[in-house]
Amino acid sequence: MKMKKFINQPQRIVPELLEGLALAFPDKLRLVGSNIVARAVPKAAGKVRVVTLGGSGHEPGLSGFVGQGMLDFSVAGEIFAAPGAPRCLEAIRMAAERGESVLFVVLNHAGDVMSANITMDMAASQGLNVKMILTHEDISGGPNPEDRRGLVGFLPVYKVSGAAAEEGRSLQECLEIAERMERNMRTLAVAVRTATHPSTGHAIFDLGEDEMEVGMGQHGEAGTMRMQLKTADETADIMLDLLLKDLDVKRGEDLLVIVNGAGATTLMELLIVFRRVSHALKEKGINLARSRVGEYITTQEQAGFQLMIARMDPELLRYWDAPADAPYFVTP
Amino acid sequence: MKMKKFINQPQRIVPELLEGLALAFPDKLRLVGSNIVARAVPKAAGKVRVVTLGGSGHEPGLSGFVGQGMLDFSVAGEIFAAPGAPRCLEAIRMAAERGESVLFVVLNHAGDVMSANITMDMAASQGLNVKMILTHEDISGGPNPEDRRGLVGFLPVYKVSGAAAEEGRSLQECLEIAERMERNMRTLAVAVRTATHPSTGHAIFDLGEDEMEVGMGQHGEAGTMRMQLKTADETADIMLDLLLKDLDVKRGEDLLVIVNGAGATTLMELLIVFRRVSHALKEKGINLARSRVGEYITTQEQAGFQLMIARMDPELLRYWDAPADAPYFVTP
Amino acid sequence: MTETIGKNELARMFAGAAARIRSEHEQLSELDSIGGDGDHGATMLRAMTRLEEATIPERTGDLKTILREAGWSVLGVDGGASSSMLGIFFSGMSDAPITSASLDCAGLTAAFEAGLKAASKQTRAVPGDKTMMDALIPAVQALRSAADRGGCITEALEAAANAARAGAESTKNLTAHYGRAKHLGEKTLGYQDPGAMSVALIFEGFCSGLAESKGETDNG
Amino acid sequence: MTETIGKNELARMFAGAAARIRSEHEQLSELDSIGGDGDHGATMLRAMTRLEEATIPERTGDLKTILREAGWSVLGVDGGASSSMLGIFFSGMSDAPITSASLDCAGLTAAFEAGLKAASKQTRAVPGDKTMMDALIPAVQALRSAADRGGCITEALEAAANAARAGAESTKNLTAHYGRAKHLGEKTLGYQDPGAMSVALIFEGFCSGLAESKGETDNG
Ligand SMILES: Nc1ncnc2c1ncn2[C@@H]1O[C@H](COP(=O)(O)OP(=O)(O)O)[C@@H](O)[C@H]1O
Ligand SMILES: Nc1ncnc2c1ncn2[C@@H]1O[C@H](COP(=O)(O)OP(=O)(O)O)[C@@H](O)[C@H]1O
Ligand SMILES: [Mg+2]
Ligand SMILES: [Mg+2]
Ligand SMILES: [Mg+2]
Ligand SMILES: [Mg+2]
Repeated sequence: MKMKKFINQPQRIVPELLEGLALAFPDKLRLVGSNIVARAVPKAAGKVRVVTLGGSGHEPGLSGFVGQGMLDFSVAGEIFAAPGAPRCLEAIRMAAERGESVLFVVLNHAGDVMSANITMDMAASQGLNVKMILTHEDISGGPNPEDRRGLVGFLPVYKVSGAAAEEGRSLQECLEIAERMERNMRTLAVAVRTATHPSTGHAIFDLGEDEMEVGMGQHGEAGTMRMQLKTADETADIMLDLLLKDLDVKRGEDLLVIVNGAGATTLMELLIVFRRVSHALKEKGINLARSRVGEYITTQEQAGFQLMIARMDPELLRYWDAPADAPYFVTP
Repeated sequence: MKMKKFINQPQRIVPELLEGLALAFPDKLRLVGSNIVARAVPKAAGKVRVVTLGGSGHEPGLSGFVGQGMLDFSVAGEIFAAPGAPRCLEAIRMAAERGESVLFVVLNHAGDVMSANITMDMAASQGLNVKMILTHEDISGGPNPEDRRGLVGFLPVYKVSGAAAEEGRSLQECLEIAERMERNMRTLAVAVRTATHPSTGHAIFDLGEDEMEVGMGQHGEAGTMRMQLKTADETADIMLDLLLKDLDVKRGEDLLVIVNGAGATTLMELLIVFRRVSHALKEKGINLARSRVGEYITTQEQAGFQLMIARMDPELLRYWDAPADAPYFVTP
Repeated sequence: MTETIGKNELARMFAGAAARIRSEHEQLSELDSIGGDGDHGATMLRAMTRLEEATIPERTGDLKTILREAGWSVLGVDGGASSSMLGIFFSGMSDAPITSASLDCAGLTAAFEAGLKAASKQTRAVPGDKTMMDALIPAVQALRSAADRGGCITEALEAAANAARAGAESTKNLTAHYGRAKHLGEKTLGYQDPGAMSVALIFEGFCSGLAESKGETDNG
Repeated sequence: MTETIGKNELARMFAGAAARIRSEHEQLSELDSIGGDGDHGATMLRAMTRLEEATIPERTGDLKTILREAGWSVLGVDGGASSSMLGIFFSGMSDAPITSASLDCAGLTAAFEAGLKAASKQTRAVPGDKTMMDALIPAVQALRSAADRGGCITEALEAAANAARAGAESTKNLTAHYGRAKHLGEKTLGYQDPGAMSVALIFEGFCSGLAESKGETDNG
């Protein structure tokens, strides 16, 4: 299927979309350096900065979450490609301008991790106070955490660590809060239709006309369970059961649930899926404490969604509820 | 292309998606009566209620904008079909429960208008104090306002009239503010790929592999200008010039600009389009006062977008900036 | 030949209309997808079910009440323009002076005229605008002249059905001025307006439904 | 036969590597789309341009500086795993003791070993894990043994290229344990790892590039 996208030159996609973002939200963020997105109004000097890196083509992720109570800096890579270490270091240097310490949130993807590790080496050699947290909550990766990708779980991690930093907590405390959030979250993705790579125009994977694939990655990385297309309720049940089992959720525990659309799947469908998730949790005596349904990280016009659950404690809930004012995530 | 959607039975789509919406945002809205969405916490007694009606399948529009500072009630129809007058009257009766007066916002589509007119007759015969405003800002309809459809322009109308009502303005004042907003806005849509009707599974229109259609309606209603697919910048220029001309925008005037994604078009693309709109306005000496880029009213997985411009005055800006807390539109 | 329309006959008329729509609903949706959103067939199916429900034997109330409730029930179909127009049409029929338990040809004609009056209030569309009015108006006019000629109900409804069919056919050569299709200009030329076709099917169904009922009353 | 690598020779090596990648980049992306995201060819193209830029005659600075900057510049490619690995590899070469303006076979070998050491720090992948390490490690080892046998640079690089090619070929029979492809299990069986193939192409390019440079120095 021929790609039909509103772009100009493929190689200009990233700078142009970031410029559009900055022009659309001048009160929230601005472009600094080379494809680095920063808060329009930096938080008070001395407070911990939250910095992230990641490939583009996933909008609003990741730079759409730069703003009060969330990210301070986002380093945007090329389409689906991690930014190199030199630019990550550039961002961290700006974040630590007045000696602030920095929490570096990294989604577990080979390229991102490698850039992040090299960045951490350089930062250390330059005496910068940076701690890194790796998000890896995609249970389709199997038992070994290293094999689990970072999916939409970045959102609660940005949110709670951003809120803690805003509150003036120390780097160590922010890290611990982020790690507790990360340890207690799980995500599983499903795809039903492929997307086209905006630079190459090619489909990023193939799927039969009546198939769906559970465990699909965010860049067309193949999944683990290919099956006949199921109803919304059946799909929700399959995915939720795998997630609850993996996180070992007990009756009465508080969960945050996020249904994240991949791009072409309608909010109509996401809400129908969420409805089933909510019913199933009630049946199991698990408390649906908080929820979000929408598009937070997309894969172009791919059809499918990610289902994320996270076990919440009072402090995590407090930081989740704290005010935030990013272009694509606002809490009054 | 076979439809691949996460639904259960086609005839259950609307009740299920509305239930999902209410379950996902219990603090903001609830279901009342038959497929009617109401604010979880009604605004203070005596204040004007803002009520709307419209078909479903356009999520988050329209019920996703029920909440503080915006809609009080939304009457959801079947997929792409206006709700009948009896249910509209039911909602208005609830809105006017304690004798409140009601502003009834109607998007200009044959079915919606007919239901609304019948509803207004009934409401009048029952002595309810209701005033109706019709939004028709789609310039592809030609010079006659009656022929112009109501597209994403409903959003600023909900916003400013909702804020005015929240502030305690009278029905007449809320109506005047809504009408001023409506008179000063224009929208044009473009589509590049069709969507499938979630109930029938059929494509709702056809378009050549390298064509785009300007003036496309929200339900597959054919447009007015079919042309070769253009770049983001070319498309933005064509559409913006038509809009500026129709609204007769002068140098130095303040505009609100909304780029609304149809469904499958990525935020990446919408931001690239917005970038060009912003540059073009600067070149023309027109002031980009406010902007929004995202999905507010969709047509399933259709690819394309709506570009809306509105001339703003200080009062309209004040109400646009006022706090709002709906599931899919939050202003802190 | 039928002389009066009571509750049973009305039920047969509605059942006949429903049967015709059910056999043609896919074509109606196809026509609607040329200039509209392709849902007209589905909407009409739901509307017809409502009409039938309104006339099940269990329903109490006189003809007037039944017609008003049938119309209201069709308005509740959520089908957009067409169900609103038809709902208003049927509920409007109850505005006519209906005193007896059944209607003779003049009474039925008066009722249809009252329905048309109510429907006309909801639209500016006139014959030539390529809407259901292109079928509805001539149908009611034909009914009137047949009634004035002293024809029986069967004849009058046959005349109405023929006029509705002719009116629907005539929309082929028109471009739409109302409804979703109005934005299309020439593009709907050569295609019937789906709403007008529905009206024709409904009046044809009235006739066939009544014929059955007649058949049965003969046997009974 | 080449005895020393100075700035000109390094430029020719990089140009040769770039030429090989340019002729194969589509195949590299195809391989990457089997288990990855299909961008490896594009990433390698950008990386090779950076290598060439780092060695244009205008560039001042000694070999050590040129290698470090070349590596940094490749790190800046934003290409994900592969550009990071290669960038660290080239910048790591500058960790070797490079005193003179040119490197003999032993010096070049030491530099490549330093690069491998730096790259190894960034990954846990070992031969058999189906990554570029399956080509890079044997390549450097072959270079070392050729150097110890007292072979000339041309011979040593030929040996390295053959070892890299064999290592890349061997990944066909492996399943990926690192990178995007690791989630695939058996699905990549029968296909070369794109990163490993890139490494083989780069070493082949070193040889062909050097051959050209030798040709030209002969003529000059
Ligand atoms: N303004 C109008 N006046 C009269 N009839 C109308 C009007 N708008 C639409 N119609 C009729 O409704 C038909 C379409 O019905 P339907 O598709 O069920 O509703 P919608 O257009 O809301 O989807 C058209 O074919 C036309 O006959
Ligand atoms: N952890 C790793 N260690 C070593 N090499 C790796 C690792 N992850 C990926 N690679 C190499 O990178 C190649 C993919 O490169 P490329 O597609 O450019 O980057 P990305 O996978 O980020 O898109 C793989 O074929 C593999 O050889
Ligand atoms: Mg990549
Ligand atoms: Mg409709
Ligand atoms: Mg229709
Ligand atoms: Mg890749």
